[in-house]
Amino acid sequence: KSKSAADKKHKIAVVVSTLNNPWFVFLAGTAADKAKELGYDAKIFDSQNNTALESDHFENIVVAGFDAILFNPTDADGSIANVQKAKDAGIPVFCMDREINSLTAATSQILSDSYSGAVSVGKYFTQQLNKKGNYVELLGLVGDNNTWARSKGFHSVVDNYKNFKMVAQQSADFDQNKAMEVMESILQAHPDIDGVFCGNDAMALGAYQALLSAGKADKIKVFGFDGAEDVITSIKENKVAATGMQFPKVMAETAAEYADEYIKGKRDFPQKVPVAVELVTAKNINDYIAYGKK
Amino acid sequence: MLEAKHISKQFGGVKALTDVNLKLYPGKVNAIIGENGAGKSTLMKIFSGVHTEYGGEILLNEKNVCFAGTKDAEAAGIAIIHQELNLVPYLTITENIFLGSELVNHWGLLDKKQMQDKTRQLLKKLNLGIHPDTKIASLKVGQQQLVEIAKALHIQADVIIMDEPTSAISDKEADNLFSIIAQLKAEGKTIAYISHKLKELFAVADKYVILRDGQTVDAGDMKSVSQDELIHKMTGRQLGFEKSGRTINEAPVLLSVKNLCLRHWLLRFTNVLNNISFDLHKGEILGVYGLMGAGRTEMLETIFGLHPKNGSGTIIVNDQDIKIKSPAGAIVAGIALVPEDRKLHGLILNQTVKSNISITVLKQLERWRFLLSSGKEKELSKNYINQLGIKTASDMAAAKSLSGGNQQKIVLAKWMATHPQVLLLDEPTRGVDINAKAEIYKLMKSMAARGIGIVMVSSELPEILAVSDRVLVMCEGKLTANIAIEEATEAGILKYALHKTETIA
Amino acid sequence: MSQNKIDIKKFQSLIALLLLCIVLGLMTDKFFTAENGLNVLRQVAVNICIATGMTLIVLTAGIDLSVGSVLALCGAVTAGLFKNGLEFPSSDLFVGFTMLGAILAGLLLGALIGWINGFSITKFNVPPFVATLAMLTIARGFTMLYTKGHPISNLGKDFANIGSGTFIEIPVPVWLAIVVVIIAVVVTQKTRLGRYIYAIGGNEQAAKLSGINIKKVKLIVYSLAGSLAALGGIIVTARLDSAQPNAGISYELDAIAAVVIGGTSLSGGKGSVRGTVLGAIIIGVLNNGLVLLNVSPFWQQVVKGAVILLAVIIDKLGEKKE
Amino acid sequence: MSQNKIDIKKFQSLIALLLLCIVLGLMTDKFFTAENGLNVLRQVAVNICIATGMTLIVLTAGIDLSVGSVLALCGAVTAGLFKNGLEFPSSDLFVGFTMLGAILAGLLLGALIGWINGFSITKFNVPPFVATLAMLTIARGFTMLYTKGHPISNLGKDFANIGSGTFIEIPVPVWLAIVVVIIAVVVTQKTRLGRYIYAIGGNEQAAKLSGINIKKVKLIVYSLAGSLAALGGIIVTARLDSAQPNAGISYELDAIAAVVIGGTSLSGGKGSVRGTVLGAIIIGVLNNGLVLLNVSPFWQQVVKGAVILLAVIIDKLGEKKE
Ligand SMILES: Nc1ncnc2c1ncn2[C@@H]1O[C@H](COP(=O)(O)OP(=O)(O)OP(=O)(O)O)[C@@H](O)[C@H]1O
Ligand SMILES: Nc1ncnc2c1ncn2[C@@H]1O[C@H](COP(=O)(O)OP(=O)(O)OP(=O)(O)O)[C@@H](O)[C@H]1O
Ligand SMILES: [Mg+2]
Ligand SMILES: [Mg+2]
Repeated sequence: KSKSAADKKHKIAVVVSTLNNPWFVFLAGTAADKAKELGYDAKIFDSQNNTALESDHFENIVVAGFDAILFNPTDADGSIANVQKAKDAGIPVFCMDREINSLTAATSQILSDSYSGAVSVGKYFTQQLNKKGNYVELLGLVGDNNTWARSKGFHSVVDNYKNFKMVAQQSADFDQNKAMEVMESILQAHPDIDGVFCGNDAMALGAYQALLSAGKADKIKVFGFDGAEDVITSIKENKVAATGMQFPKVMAETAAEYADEYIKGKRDFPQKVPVAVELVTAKNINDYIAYGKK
Repeated sequence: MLEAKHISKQFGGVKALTDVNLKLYPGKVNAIIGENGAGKSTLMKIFSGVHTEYGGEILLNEKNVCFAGTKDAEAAGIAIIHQELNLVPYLTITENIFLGSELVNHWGLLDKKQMQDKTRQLLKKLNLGIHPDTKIASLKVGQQQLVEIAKALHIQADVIIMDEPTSAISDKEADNLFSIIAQLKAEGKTIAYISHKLKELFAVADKYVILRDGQTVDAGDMKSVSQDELIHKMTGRQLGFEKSGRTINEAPVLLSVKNLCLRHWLLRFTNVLNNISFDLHKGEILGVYGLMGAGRTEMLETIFGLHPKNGSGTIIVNDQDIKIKSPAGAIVAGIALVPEDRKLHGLILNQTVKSNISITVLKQLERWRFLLSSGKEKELSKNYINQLGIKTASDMAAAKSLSGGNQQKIVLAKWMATHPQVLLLDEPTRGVDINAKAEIYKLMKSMAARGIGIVMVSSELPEILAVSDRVLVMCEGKLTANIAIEEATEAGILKYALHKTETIA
Repeated sequence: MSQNKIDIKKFQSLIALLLLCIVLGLMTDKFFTAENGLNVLRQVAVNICIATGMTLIVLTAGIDLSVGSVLALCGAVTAGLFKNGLEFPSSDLFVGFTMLGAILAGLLLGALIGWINGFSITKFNVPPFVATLAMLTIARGFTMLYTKGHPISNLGKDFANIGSGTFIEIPVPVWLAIVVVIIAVVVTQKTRLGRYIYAIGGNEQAAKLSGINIKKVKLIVYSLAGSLAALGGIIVTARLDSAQPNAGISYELDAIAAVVIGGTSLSGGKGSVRGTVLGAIIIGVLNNGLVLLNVSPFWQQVVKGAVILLAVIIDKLGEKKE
Repeated sequence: MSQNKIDIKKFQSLIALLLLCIVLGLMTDKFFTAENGLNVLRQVAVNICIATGMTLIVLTAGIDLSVGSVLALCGAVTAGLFKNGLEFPSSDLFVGFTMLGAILAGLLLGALIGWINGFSITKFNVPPFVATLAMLTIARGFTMLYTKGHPISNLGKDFANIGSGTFIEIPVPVWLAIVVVIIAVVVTQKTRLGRYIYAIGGNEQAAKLSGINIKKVKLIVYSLAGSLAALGGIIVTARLDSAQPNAGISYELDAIAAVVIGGTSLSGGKGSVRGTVLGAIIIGVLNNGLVLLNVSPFWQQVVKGAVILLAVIIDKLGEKKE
């Protein structure tokens, strides 16, 4: 659109896959804060895990004349069309955390690699359980691609060991309460397990709560993913064994800075900026705070 | 000719019909007579394909027929006007009349114009001056009844069953219906006619069949039988009511209504009721007569606190000025209302007879001020079931499973239980058989004797004359006459109901 | 007189919408642009399709909670058939689908699911709420099974055009919605079926006594609603060029909200497709407006709820005088 | 005779549950253990609380879609008040809360929200579906605003005990549910209020003419349901030792499912709290059984939907003979 109103304050949109999870609230909040700090108007859009709603947001953003989009996609494939729409309207899109399967649509993608993060968790898991035992996997929303990236990363390691047996694989929709209830029931069927791998931290806390009330919290090790506040505390208190720390702060701020540079005229950005997922355990817990490094 | 052979029908454990045999003759009006719950409606529903499971057989023109549904019966030429209204409230008159037999044009789309025209003709025939596009919901019961009649006439059937078609319409419309019936008769159609109004039966019917407790007890020519004989055959005993001869104007005034007005619910500057004032004395039965739409129902409703926003005026009970803003307030003031439409306003059809009776007096059935005593409740309902002779399988039967007349008695019971000082009755004997009617009259009299004041709205002049101590006549929202019973005659009352006359105080 | 009342009623729903538009127009100059108008229409197109089917069902005093899942399943199956065809591993058979074939299959599947809903309701007397609630879960499960939890993407330009193409400047989904609405208005207002739908909702007993085949009408209505949900699924899939396994979650609430805001009574017999369209547009305008104004996402929910409530209250105030 | 019918009806719901239990018992020996029994009861306790309130509302022919959001908001506010107290930044005032105080405040808030629902419904004639749908959105928005999207955790042992403690071997939430159910059964079966609730649902007009204050009864019922949802929220929060802003999403569907499976008619006037408890247990047993059998998450939804449908069909078959 016309750039005549150049002296007007520029606007940056933050489109986030969901705000029903503190991790994403933090990601979106940090991105918006950083954009504001850099002198922009920033506004958060919640896609509610719904790619079609995300699509609506993009259309509205184009009409409303935003200058850049900091984007946390709902789906690697489904979101491509949306990003392309923005690109066609001349609005740069910077992906945060989650990837879209296109090398041309987004200006840059600052990504957290769920798969290799889960590989690290998987490796630590095998160590902690001495390469054998019964374990349970709690999946996130079964229609969500992060669920599968994490599950596959984890299994790429653990499935190599013949002495591991997955006695139950259930979904708890990334939800803490659901994880607790599912875990309670699993414990009825399989009282003799050694570890639980959870697709996110909320589920890890729910599973831990179930183990706690069953009096098995000290025998069964719980592994999460995300690096959420409550889990960092829990690792410190030896309640949760480990989590895969993603760095929402780093990703959000990098994305906001890129957008700032783009608006100021820079055009060449690395297509992909991987932000490693780091394994957080009781050993290195003191280096970390919620959602990032100290 | 329609013939029933050995028909029997059971609802759960209740035998509604056992081995019923009867013939309906073409070109005649065949009256089906019987007390409430005798099985009249059930039999008619079998004829018209509503009930498809029954014992015995039906012969239409000597041929055995078995209907799978109402459409089947209609196709065979049988139409029915149901006792209970069966109209779709949010559809218009036209739409209801043509429901299930819509006319379509060659595009397959509804031919609204033609349907409307036909409806207009039908309504004209019935002298119902309402636009065919009026929604059923905004019609009064009586008008709805006429629509039901129009719907049945429209089918052009050979057999037309009329189940209490005049229960909700006034004499004027009834006369209209009778002339239509005469016409149908002349066309050679078979008419089955059910009514509890004996006078009416003698006027229109040629043949009669009497049902008692689900069995045919007698049949014959109407001409060959007298009213008393008929009653005897129906009930198994003699009956008759004496005309009231008291005047109680010296008794203290119980209820005094002054300048009661009711604004129209839509048209803010029109009044449905205009400055209605009257007194009701202790122990007095005040009959209120008027034609359909005279505003009688509205008057009772306003007194009972159902129109707190649009109504105005003063209501004095026992010398105390009372602001009645809701039915609850009216009940506290000692007023009770038996509404006109028992299905819509009187009963909770799905609930038991017992809880329908006790609903108004639950507070008195409480123990320690919060727990209901089921013993007391049972006693209460048993008491009224016996007292009013309510025919029901048990006090735990659902209200909807009772026949119309018995349903009416439940409504009466629930209000008698509140021991009101003032009892407002809106068409209390609608659909009630003569036996029960007599019981209700007796009941009214005994209540009046105990000092209760009764206002009875009725569309039946004989009833008004038989029961009232004084007669009020309404016309178009105004009080047009206040006549002592000694001076009341049918002609005199009708004159005030029909013509605009000066309002009297 | 009763005629007048209806007019006032139409008026009221429109007033709510106009008020909303005026307020939004005053608050942001982006609102009243042709582009934004088309935007809103494109966004409500899917809800209009679903809500139109829902209106038919609600008019018969029923409800369909399964529309969101049916949307997802039919969208996925259409995409899957189109992209991968149908394989029968046991018999080495492979059936390919043209785009039209896949779309028809999707619509048919929707109709079939709707028919099953109608069947449980009419045959076994299951309350519509339960029958379709069960179907909500079942259809979602089948969506997951069919897609294995992964989206089916890259369906090609032609297919994507159904969602993002335009025809005479107007987006294809909007055209589809227009066609659906016109047909539905004709059916409800001008045909026997429509009359029967209203009659069943108004007084099922009376409808039955008038010889209407209640079961048949309900089966037709639920099947129609199912295929409209499927159409919604195809549009959503085409728009995203990807069938999402968790598409359509909680769409039933949006659809029912549109129906009720549009003045159709949940107890059946009263209402109109036209009202539903207005209702859907009110919701769409609201969503769009809240985004155009810089309302924070948390406040958005509060405001959205409050405005919907307000719209219905305005709608009801007119009625209350009765 | 009608007495008999009611007995058969009770029987039917139980048959569905027993059948389910027998099948599960045959399929896994883990099912019939005391521990698993308590487990199921603990898991259904929250739904029983919510569904009991829902039953009261549904009996009046209403519905409450906001329970899930109310659960989240009240849980969060209780946790927040208990943990952080109430601060008035403008006036430098700080109010601390004891555990009991915080819980009472949470319950009161629930009642207040329910009252607001009832107020829109009775005062402005808004259909319950819309009024509570709007509240669903509004309360969720306020939850997000209050928590800023983050959980409120670590509420201490005492508070956690409400969720995970036991009393005479039986979990505290189960006790709470038992108390709620007993009170609700007494209220519905033995008190005037209960009668009025049934009467309003059976025929609102007749109830009004019988002198029942419809508005008052509805306000009470919606407030009760609100505070029961709040109680559910407090239990969930205590069980997790953490108030989740996204707690309770789609709980309304579970609650309504329990009500309807339990035989309460959505058109009001017919049903019972006892039925609802059975319905909730059927759902709980099903969830538990599917996990015990380690049914794949994809198939779980299909099976769950199918079983619910089946349970209701079994329930209805008995009725049909009538
Ligand atoms: N659907 C039903 N379920 C159970 N019992 C019924 C049903 N319909 C009618 N009955 C019973 O059958 C008997 C006959 O009822 P019916 O309605 O035929 O009487 P009726 O002669 O028409 O009485 P009324 O003059 O009061 O209309 C009554 O005892 C009634 O309670
Ligand atoms: N809810 C309503 N909607 C439309 N018209 C109404 C409504 N209530 C009453 N009326 C009209 O108001 C007038 C007075 O009716 P009302 O019922 O008081 O008469 P009535 O003398 O009791 O007649 P009926 O013998 O039919 O009971 C009639 O013209 C009637 O059609
Ligand atoms: Mg009868
Ligand atoms: Mg009247």
